[in-house]
Amino acid sequence: MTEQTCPVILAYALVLVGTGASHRMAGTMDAIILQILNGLDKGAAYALIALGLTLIFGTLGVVNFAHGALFMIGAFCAVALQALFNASTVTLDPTKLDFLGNPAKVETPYLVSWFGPEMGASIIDWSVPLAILFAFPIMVIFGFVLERGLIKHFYKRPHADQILVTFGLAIVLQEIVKYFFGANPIPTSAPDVFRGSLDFGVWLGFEANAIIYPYWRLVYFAFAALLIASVFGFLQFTTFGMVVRAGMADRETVGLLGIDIDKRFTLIFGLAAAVAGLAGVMYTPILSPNYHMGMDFLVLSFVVVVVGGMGSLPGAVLAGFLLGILQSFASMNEVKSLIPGIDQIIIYLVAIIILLSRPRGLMGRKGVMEE
Amino acid sequence: MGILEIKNVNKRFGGLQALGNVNLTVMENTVHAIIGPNGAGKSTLLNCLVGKLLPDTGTAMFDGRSVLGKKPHQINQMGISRVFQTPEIFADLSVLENVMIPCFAHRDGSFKINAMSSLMRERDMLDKAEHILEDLNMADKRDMHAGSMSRGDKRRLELAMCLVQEPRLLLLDEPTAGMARADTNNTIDLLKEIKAKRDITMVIIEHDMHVVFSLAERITVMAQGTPLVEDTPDKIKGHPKVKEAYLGEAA
Amino acid sequence: MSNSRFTRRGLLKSGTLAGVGLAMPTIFTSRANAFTNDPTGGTVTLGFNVPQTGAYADEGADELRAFELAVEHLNGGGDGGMLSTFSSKALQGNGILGKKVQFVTGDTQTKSDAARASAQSMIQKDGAIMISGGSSSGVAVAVQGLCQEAGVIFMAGLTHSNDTTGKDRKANGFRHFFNAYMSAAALAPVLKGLYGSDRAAYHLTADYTWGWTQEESIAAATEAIGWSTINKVRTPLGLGDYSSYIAPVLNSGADVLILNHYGGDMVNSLTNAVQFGIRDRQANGKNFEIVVPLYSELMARGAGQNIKGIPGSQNWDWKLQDDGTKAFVKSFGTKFGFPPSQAAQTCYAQTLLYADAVTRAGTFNPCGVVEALEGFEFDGLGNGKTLYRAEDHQCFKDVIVVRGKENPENEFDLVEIVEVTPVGQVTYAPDHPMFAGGALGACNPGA
Amino acid sequence: MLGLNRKDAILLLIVAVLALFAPFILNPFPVDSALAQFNAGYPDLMQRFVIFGIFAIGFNILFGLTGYLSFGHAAFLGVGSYSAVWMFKLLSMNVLPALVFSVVIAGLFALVIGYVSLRRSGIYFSILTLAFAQMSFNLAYSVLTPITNGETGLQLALTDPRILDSAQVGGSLPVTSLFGAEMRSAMTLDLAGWSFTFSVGYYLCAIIMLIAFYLSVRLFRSPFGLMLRAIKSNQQRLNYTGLESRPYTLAAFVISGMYAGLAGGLLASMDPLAGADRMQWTASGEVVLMTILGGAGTLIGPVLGAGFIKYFENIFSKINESILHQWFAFLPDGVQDFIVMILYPFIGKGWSLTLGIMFMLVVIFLPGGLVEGGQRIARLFRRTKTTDGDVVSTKTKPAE
Repeated sequence: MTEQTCPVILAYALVLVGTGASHRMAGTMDAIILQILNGLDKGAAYALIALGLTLIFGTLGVVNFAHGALFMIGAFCAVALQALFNASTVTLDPTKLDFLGNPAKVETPYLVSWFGPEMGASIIDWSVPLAILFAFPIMVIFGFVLERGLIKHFYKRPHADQILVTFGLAIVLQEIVKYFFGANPIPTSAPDVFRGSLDFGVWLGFEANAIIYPYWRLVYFAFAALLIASVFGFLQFTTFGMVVRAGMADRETVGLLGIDIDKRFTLIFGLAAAVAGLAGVMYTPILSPNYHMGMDFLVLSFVVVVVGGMGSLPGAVLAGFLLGILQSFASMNEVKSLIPGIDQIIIYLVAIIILLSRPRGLMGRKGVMEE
Repeated sequence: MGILEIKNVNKRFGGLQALGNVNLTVMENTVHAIIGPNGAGKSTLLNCLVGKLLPDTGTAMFDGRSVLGKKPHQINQMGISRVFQTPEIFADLSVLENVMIPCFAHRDGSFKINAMSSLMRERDMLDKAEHILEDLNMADKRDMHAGSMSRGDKRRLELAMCLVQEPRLLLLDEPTAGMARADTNNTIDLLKEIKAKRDITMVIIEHDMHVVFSLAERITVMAQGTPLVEDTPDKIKGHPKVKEAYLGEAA
Repeated sequence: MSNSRFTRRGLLKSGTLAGVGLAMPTIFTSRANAFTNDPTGGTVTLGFNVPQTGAYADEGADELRAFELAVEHLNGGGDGGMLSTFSSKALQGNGILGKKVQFVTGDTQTKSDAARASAQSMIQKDGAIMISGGSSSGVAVAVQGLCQEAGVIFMAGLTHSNDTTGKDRKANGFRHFFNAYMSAAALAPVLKGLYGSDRAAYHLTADYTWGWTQEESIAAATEAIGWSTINKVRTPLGLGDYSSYIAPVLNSGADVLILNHYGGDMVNSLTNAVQFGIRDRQANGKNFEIVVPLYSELMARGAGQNIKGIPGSQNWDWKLQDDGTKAFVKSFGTKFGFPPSQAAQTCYAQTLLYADAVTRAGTFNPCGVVEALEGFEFDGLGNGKTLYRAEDHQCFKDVIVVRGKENPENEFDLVEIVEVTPVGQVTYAPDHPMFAGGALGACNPGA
Repeated sequence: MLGLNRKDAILLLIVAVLALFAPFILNPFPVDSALAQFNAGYPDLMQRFVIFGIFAIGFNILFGLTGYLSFGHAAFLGVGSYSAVWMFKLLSMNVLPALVFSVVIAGLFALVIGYVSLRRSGIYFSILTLAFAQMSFNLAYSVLTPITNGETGLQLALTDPRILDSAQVGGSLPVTSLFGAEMRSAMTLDLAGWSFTFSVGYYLCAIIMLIAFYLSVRLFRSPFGLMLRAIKSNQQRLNYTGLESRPYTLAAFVISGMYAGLAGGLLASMDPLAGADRMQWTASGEVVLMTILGGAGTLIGPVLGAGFIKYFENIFSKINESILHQWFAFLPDGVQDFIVMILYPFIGKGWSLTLGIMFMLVVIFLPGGLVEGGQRIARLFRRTKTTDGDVVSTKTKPAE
């Protein structure tokens, strides 16, 4: 039964693509390429979130409902940095009036007064990429504190208790963010260099406007690929990574070998938090951050992890891309007109099909989180 | 005619011949031990008998009915009970509840919704469960949390759970594995006592020769997936093939 | 607070009580109230039901500020705000009918269920005689239905769907805010002026009832000015990333993208669309344009620079220059430090309108209030001359067409007013097909 | 009594007394006192307490006994509500056929979803149920609008056929009733400064909850309940004991789905509106939280958890800044402002922050949920050796 899965998924994808093709032959190829691009981009986001989640699942055995909140905190690191860069001196300009008829306040960012208008403005302009440097240490430390202060006490507790405590934590984190930043989405734009889009189609011989893709999304994809590769590299080529992988395979044995698992678990949690946080930072120009974005991603990230298979890092990445691409195809008009509402449920439908045809997801191992 | 007749059973795992042409007959009301070095196929054979594995070819008849292709619960309902290497009990439940579950399974079959009857009204079942606990000297532990008992007691409880169903065939998978000598002896005594009190057939898979020779009436020696010899304990002791199987590898 | 606090549809049948196992002691008082929550003490309680959690929490917070301000003004506090510009002079600043106004607040969570629970608690526990607020049409319709059943007045907050005063209209419910049809009717001529009459539109629509009525309205209005409709695509709710819906737009043969989204959905879809460079490119030899039929200040703030130059419609804007608006902006701005949103204005106006209707009717009885509001013409609440139409309890007033400002002077200066479309252009017949299928029914005083 | 042992009978009696006297118990403060804000004894909230209690009791039959964590139970609640409202629209405003119909439909729905989902266990099962529920929610919100009325939720209309209730009331919508007793009707009892409301709807819900609770106690103490607990403990042993676990888990799943359907039907009977939000994953998550918070696997825990969460949602969310100022009006201005400033983030729109903190505190300090808290208090008072309340998992005696 299990061997049938890949063909099943492929066939499903082909049906989706095929329905598109049969409807409108002309312009289908570019639409497909466009949706593959979209799918890769979506998939990159899903994979990044799922990667950290499955790392925590696989090594620590903790069902972390606060993982989406970590993603959100990362995004708000970018917001906070942007606010920090925009910290201003306020002067009153009597020539202008504000809406109440009082002299208008003129705000000059410190950066502008320190570095001059051009340099200052371009630093502010680059706040999102710069936020990576800012967010990384914050997220790692945040992860450490969280693991030491809370999560470590829950390794031996039932999954239900883990769900309750991490869900409570997620609520608390998002409410704190809401208290300081409000509920409204906050615009955070990519640097000016990356505004606008690239006309891919022209390169491939299509007419103009056929396949365009925003620069920032290409940057995001490259960034995600790099981050995924570094996590894999880290786990593959360092002693630390070796122990972690061994721990994912058989926690008890590794514990018996006299290796201090505790410290490594803390580090793993910090790493997972950092991956989620960086994913959040880079996602802000695509999705204006708001305090509940973590919850919005929570369900999806669990679906991705489980479809990929519990405790499998490559599985999570594969599932992320697979679901991203299928979701993109399902939102094509040609497909939607054939199966109304398919784009609403495609993720869940695919999850059901995969879980029924492969008992442990795409690449899951037997016995992990099955009881 | 034996109560259990295994004929020409073969099982391959990829390139490995786990069972090769196994023929084995277990006579009713005997204690039949299967011994052999690691990888001899003892556990594979057992797993075929309880429905966990399906052999590639061959037949296995229990009391004239085939057990192959049936699910574990169906095989149990036919009258075959199994004891695991590490005692498998319901660790979260009390000792009495542990024993009542097989009672109900024995009475009601594999599935029945009796959601509105009360456990404490099930007098027959309670009596039966308490009786078997007394029988195995566990009456004082009936309200204990099963998971918190010693390993020896867990083994005893597991046996109680099997025996309360009055099985005709009891399969024991290394019942003394990992036990201290004293516990092992207790278990041997217990099994002897059980055998003495009732008509039951036992098939024991065992490493420990002390256990085997204390209990078994017939012994089958397996090596590399095939039975080499079958005979009484006395004859087996000096059999050259057995020596070869055990010592040859060592030498 | 009053001690009469609950709907009593006649006396209980004694059989039911016996079934519950209680005898009826004489201590049960049977106060003969004419209507639900008749305020008997020196105070009257209003219920303000706004989203306090979820995506619209900030909008809800702004509504709450406006309610607070309105109550302050009704009780004679502050500078009186629009009380001084309101054409009806019935309100004296001494509460309502001499009773001091109190209010209770609740959280709709922008979910029909939670909103109804919250409204129920205001009616049953706090004795609220009027419920107002809300930031979505689903909630408005659900709470309006509840108020009709319970016998209190519902003064809708921000709700833009045609259904609220269309197929789901209720006798006890009133809407001051404009609706999708009005948005479309006001926008179409402006769009024609901006982009000409030879345009092809591509709709992305939030896949729920408000989105559908918005899409239906704007498509009909743009087709009436000669535009063609290339495609109408429904997008799932709460989708963060709209890329797969936006990517095909450029090459679809359309040259205008109409985003029938609101709130966070709109912020994301617009941000995505701008990111895809839609507005930098050309189609059919024309510049590609984006239209957002329903604008709000908070959405504009969330979308940041992406709204520059994008047209849409509003119920009201703080930059209007009439006396009512000026008075309101001044008292709101002085108290809170920033200008009010259109959600705040509609909630403030609704509270005043309710209080005024009670005062003119001389009773809190919902049926009296309904009578006083039906066909009521007024001015001075920021929207110019306005009519509360009797047939569907919808306000008819001018609609503001705006577009995102290119060079905002401050963080509140996000949109510029393009045109104030006179009320005549946005008026429709009560039985217009887009509003058909509903009936007000009779007013319900609850007793 | 009623086929229960003494301890269970006492528990049932306590629950019955609490439920029947809830209008008094939940309104401890006089109407005009500052603390009246904390009164929860108004019909709508009391109804919610018991209805979500039913939902959680049902969920606990699946999760507490078999350990299968369904993350899609809200789908059955939603289906129950839609079924009930459709009965009101098509047949009659009598709640009885509506409740029966909602239980049956939810049961069928659960049978289908359970049959598929129970092919997997552990987290894979959870995700399967989640996927089914989210699909139902998304479709109900959009494509299925003709059946569900989408975002707004399914409502009654004046034009509904209602075959059995031929006599239509003029301009207003008919009211749900049980053979003439209207769900909305209520009596108020004024005693000195207190005011207590007794509503027909609440008592119907309370009685149904008591029946549901009684049935769940019976189920917990039955051989069937024992088998379900055995599944949670050791499925392998169960299979080798001659029992098939799948039919048992499926039966538990369907029963708990029917409980959810009943709760959904009751929600619609009290307030005839069925919104799609009821099926969202957050609603499924809520019942999981209720059960764990109260104490999974215990009889009374889920009901406590349901009450706890609904109390925060409805009472804390309504405390606003001006109420805080009223409370602390006796303090000097500066101190008053300071205290209000400290408390403000935790009330009103911050109610979910408080709830989140409570979740964490409970799970950190009371690993067995609220029930364990109750036991600890009881132990303090009794100062005797532990008797384990009604925690079934450890030392329950099936016989006396």
